[in-house]
Amino acid sequence: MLQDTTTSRMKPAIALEGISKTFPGVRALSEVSLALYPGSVTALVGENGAGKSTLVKILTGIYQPDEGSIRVDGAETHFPTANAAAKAGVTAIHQETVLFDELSVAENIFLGHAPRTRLGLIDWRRMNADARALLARVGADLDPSIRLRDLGIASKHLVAIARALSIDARVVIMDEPTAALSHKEIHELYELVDRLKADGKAILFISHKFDEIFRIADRYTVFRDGRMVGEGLISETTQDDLVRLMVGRDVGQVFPKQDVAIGEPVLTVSGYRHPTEFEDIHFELRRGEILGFYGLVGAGRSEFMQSLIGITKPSAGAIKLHGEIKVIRSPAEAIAAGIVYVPEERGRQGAIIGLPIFQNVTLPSLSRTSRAGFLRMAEEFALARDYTSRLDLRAASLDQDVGTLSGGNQQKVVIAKWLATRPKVIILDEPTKGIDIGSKAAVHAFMSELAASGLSVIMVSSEIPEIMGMADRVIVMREGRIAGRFERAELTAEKLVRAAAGIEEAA
Amino acid sequence: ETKKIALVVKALGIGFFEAANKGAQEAAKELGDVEVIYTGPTTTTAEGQIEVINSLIAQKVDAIAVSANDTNALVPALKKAMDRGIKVISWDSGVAPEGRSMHLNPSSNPLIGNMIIKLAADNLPEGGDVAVLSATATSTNQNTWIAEMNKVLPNYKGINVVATVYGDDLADKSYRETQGLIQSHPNLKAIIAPTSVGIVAAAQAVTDAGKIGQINVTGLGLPSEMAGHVKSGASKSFAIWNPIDLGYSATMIAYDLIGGAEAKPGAELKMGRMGTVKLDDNNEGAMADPFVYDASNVEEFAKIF
Amino acid sequence: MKVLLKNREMLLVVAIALLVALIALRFPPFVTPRNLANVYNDTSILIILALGQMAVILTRCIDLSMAANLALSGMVAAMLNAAMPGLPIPLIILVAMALGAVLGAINGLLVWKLDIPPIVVTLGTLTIYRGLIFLLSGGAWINAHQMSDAFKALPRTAFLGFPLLSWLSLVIIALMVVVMRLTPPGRAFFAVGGNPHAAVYTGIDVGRTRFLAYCLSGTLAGLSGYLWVSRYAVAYVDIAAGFELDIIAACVIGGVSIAGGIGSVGGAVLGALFLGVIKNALPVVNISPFAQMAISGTVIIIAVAVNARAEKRKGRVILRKAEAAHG
Amino acid sequence: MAETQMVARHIPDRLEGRGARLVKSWETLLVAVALAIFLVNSFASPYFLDPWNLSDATFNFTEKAMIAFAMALVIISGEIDLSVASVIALTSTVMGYAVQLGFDTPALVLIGLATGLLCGAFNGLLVTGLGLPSIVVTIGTMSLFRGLSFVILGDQAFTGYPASFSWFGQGYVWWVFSFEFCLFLALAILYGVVLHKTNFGRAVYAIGNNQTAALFSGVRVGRVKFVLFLLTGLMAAVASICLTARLGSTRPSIALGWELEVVTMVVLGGVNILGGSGTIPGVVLAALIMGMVTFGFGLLNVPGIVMSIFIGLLLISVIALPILYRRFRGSR
Ligand SMILES: Nc1ncnc2c1ncn2[C@@H]1O[C@H](COP(=O)(O)OP(=O)(O)OP(=O)(O)O)[C@@H](O)[C@H]1O
Ligand SMILES: Nc1ncnc2c1ncn2[C@@H]1O[C@H](COP(=O)(O)OP(=O)(O)OP(=O)(O)O)[C@@H](O)[C@H]1O
Ligand SMILES: [Mg+2]
Ligand SMILES: [Mg+2]
Repeated sequence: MLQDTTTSRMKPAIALEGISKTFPGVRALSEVSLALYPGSVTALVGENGAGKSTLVKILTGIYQPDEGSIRVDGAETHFPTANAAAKAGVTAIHQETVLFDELSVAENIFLGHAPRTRLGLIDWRRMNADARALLARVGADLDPSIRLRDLGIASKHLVAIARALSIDARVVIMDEPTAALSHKEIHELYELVDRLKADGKAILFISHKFDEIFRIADRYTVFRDGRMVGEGLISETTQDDLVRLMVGRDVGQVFPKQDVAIGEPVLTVSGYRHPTEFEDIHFELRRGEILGFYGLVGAGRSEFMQSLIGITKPSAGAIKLHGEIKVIRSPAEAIAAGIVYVPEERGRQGAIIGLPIFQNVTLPSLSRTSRAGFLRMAEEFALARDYTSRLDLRAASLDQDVGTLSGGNQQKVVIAKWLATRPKVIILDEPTKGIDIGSKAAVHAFMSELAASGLSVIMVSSEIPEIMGMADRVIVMREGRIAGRFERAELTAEKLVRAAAGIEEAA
Repeated sequence: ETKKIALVVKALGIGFFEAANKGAQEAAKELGDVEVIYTGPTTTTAEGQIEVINSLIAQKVDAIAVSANDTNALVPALKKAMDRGIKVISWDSGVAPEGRSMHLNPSSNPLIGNMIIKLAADNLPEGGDVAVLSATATSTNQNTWIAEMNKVLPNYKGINVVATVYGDDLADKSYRETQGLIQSHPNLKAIIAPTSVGIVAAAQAVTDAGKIGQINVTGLGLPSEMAGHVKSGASKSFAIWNPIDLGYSATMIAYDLIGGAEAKPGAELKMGRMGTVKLDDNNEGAMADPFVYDASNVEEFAKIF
Repeated sequence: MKVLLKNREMLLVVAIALLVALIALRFPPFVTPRNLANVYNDTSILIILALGQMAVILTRCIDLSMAANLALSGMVAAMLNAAMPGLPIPLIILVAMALGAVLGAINGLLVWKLDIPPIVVTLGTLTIYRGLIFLLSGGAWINAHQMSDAFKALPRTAFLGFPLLSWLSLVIIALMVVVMRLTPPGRAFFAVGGNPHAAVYTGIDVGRTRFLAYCLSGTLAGLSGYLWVSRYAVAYVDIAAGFELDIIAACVIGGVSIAGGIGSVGGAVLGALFLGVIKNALPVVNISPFAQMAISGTVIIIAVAVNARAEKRKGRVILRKAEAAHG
Repeated sequence: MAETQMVARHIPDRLEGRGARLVKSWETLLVAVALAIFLVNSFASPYFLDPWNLSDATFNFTEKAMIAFAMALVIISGEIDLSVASVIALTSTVMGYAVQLGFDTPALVLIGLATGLLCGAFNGLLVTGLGLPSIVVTIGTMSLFRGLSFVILGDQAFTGYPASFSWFGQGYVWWVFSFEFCLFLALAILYGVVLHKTNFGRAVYAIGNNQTAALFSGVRVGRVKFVLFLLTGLMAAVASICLTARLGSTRPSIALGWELEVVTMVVLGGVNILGGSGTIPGVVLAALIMGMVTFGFGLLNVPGIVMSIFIGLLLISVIALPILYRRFRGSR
């Protein structure tokens, strides 16, 4: 039988009508409507803070809408809890991995709906068996009885996917599911989506990566500032059209790399090693250069970068800054020396939720805005205003808690915070992870300007287009070691992938 | 106008002091123009008593009669009270001389020290090991009595005091300390607890350990609390002075001082139906002898206090 | 051996065994089965309370009001018995447990419905519950002679050679094992404490789970209230004052993480036993009573340090070579 | 070039003026509560509005409040120090011991402060050096410090402090203003400035809100926390000097149970027990409220435990009120 790809004649599995949701100071969604059809993948795109994740949380009973209705198979329902949504057949892989480190893999999958014995007690044996089957379905070969904390980040994500599948759902939502996965796993995920589609599930797929949207989606919906601004069939649109809908204007070059004269060596790293994380790392970073660090997730790039600023202590190795040996034992010393690190885990290492935006920005630069250890608020506001406006931050006021910003805007605050220290060397760890295309371009343009103004930039990234577009030179890491070095001229995507995955060059 | 006399106790809720309050109220009724303020902290701490004393000073009471949780710590507060014209006496558990005009001992300390060891010895004609279960390590009166007891110890041949432990006037701690005593001293013949909380807990622990008949619990206790243990045989006898009389006498003395009597060595102060008390060189006086309770009379007094 | 030492429960068993051996060197009668049974019996109440506290700590909360709850429930039980000596004891126990549950539920409701931090709630109710005892009793004590014989006898009655108190604590340990391992609320305790944010996404009601944990700890505190009062045959405002810290110490020594989500029934029981052995042993080995406090403090600090070492996660192993060496 | 896309949108510094923020603040609520209690007390007892009586009443809270200032900083940084009351006991014991050895007032004060600092350093090392949770560490040192004091003192008491020493607890600076009360005011200002106006204070807030991110941002987290524990030790020592001077004697049971009262004061003052927020003015107000409540009840001869019921209720209701209010407003 032929697969029906035109969904117009079908009844939606779930339909949202006129949904609004307001947070203190932010109208996250206003009168949004969306329908998901069985056997069809709908891509939801939009800038950071457009309200995508908020919609997911409403669909799964975590948030309650202020207005509007949810219809499942035409009948109006509402989801007071996550359980209610699950019962109605809605399941989701959320943007953040929401799992339990101390519990076993099987329990992580089945918590809340574990198989029971006749006495009503939890049936551990069946739970483990069922978990094994589910894990096999998502292509993860894991022992269901081990504790989750012993897994790598990608495996954890696969567990989250298995959990979503453990609920017998008709509607499957995926909020940036590929952000933490490596090449191979991403492809397995695409296949899984295809299979779910074939099973007649209605799928909502959220992503900032256009290649994958065009690879798997049938339909698209675009959000801008909490409103639905367009929808249609993927086959009838182009990437440029989508981008224009998202940002409401044309976006220039995504990777606006300027040609910069590369100067003298600024940072020289030699013989860096750590007992379990990395070894034998040496390179040179020059003035005005953007040095890309590529690798699969978990290759040890972040650990190594953190050792440069004194977070993890290397067992051997030396840093020379402008030819002088520097010993860096803490981030404070790194900042003083002019080396700053924009961390990858924004929520945990970057933003200080609970403090206002301006205090976040000035924290590492307090010595400059203060006098004799006493704060000067006016200077702080000036500094914060300066750097946040350069990054096109969207916020109600500088006195607002960073926690109330969307992920992408939080990332801008974090980057502003580090730039405000006026560093010599800036290390950006996945600077555009989870950032929308408009902000991404802004970050890239800014990075390029930084290099042009004489800064040295290290950019850790797992996205090949970003690496290829921005880096002057690339170092590839694999399992804690350097697996390849490439000049801009000789870069190809294939070389990068081979080096990162450890596949020998075809003879 | 009515005179306000504050009866400050170590802590509210202790049977002994509640009984003393009865006596104080009785004195107030008898005197007619006296209001007794019965107060104290809720735990046996000096800081708590100081707060109470401060608020009494603020209320401008006429006299404060205090049973102190700490000999020295109350002195500054009480001095301030005296400076503001308030008569201060201590009773039961004393305050250092600078902090009061006189101290009323329930009985003379040497008599009590002798009494508690005698109660133990009378039931041990052949001698044997005895142990002491005290209240907190800081209680003034406990320490004085134990010291007095040790002075006369040589008079009691064959009696060895093998240990002194502290139950902090907490029933459970006293209970556990007694258990420890029973275990570590297999030949223990008697436990002396000169505290009303300790003696009950010790008797209970001896009962639970099945040692009735082997270990005799004695010391100072309230008849109402000890009646059951005398009946069961855990305690053959114990002693106490009458707390009602003590509260009564303290109130009477305070009234006498308000009325203009002076507390100085050799002076005799009026205690209503209890007669008079003669002060010694330290401005201390003793009310009466302790009274011994055993199976023959405990039931009768249990109804009273 | 190394594997054994890695397991926290085994480590505690070894530590307790060493401790007992050390005591036996100075005072051999301590290790007679009779005496060890006594030590267990003496620790029973602490064990019961520690299990309740464990449930609460697992959910990333804390119950500072347990000892006050115990004292209030115990006082009510004693007053009931004194006023109506004919009342059957099981009924009194039920009343004590019900009252304990209500007091626990008040904590739970404040945490659940008003989102007040648990330490603040229980700090407040700790003083309120103690104060209520004072208001209820007028500060008066209920003494042994006011309690009926049956009331005092229950925990002491021997069954198969051991007092009922010991048996009761064993039954509660067994029940707690089943609850924590095999029932959804038991698992929810772990989930809520391990990652409250994720628990919401899992459809677990975080507030309700915490409420349940408080009800559990309250019920156990109520039960302990009766047990305490009947065992020591006295009830007054200050019974078990400060005991809340012993209860928490038992949990901590037993490896229950104060940050929630980590802990086990076995650990809590062993932690309580460890404290119980020390408390019982110090008087008999003739260590000055004044040193007791300093010693228990030192023990707590050492236990936390050891537990933290065991908990400290080894960094992720990225290097292949290193992984082989570790595996 | 890319500059054109980065048209700066104007973001205002603040949405609300200073006045609006003040009206909504916790401190305003506390001022209202304090005024209410003041009025009730004035009507309930004729003795309340007497300068000397009020002056006497300040002793009910000054010592605890001194510790509360340092404790507020510790709690804002996300830690807690339950050992403070035991530090008081140990400090007092060591000073008493020094008296027996014949030291005079200035030396006693120095010895006292040094002991407090040592205790604080011990806590600080365990928390920052070994990375142990402070609530548990300080439950342990709470027993340890007071236990040491029991080991030294046993059933004895230290007395015989020099007369000049008693000034710290009984002296008056001017008219009804005791040394303790003036010290309390001075410390309130000092801590207020440190917490609200210095980089150190900002670091404390940053650590309390997100320790890891603060570390990545160049805050010396370990050092700041260590200093905070030193400060609580030091303030406990200062309180111990005052208290010892006031009592004129040292027993190991001195200041028993104060830790919970100090924490209550801090929390009532609006400091988030989970860390990250709170102010010194709030703590000062809470200290005044608690002092007035105990004094007012004391004048009516209400037993202390009944006062504590009231403090307990006050603690819960003052924290619940804003939550209920917000919920009530949110529902309409
Ligand atoms: N819990 C919350 N409290 C306050 N504001 C919130 C909350 N959650 C989301 N918001 C706000 O709602 C808006 C939508 O956020 P949402 O997370 O849905 O964006 P998004 O489209 O998923 O963005 P991203 O691509 O960065 O993940 C943002 O302005 C955000 O600041
Ligand atoms: N098992 C794990 N548990 C928790 N977090 C993990 C785990 N494995 C990896 N991570 C997180 O994922 C990130 C990636 O790990 P790592 O720094 O070793 O590799 P990387 O090469 O920097 O990868 P990435 O491409 O994500 O930057 C780290 O920030 C780390 O905290
Ligand atoms: Mg999102
Ligand atoms: Mg990384």
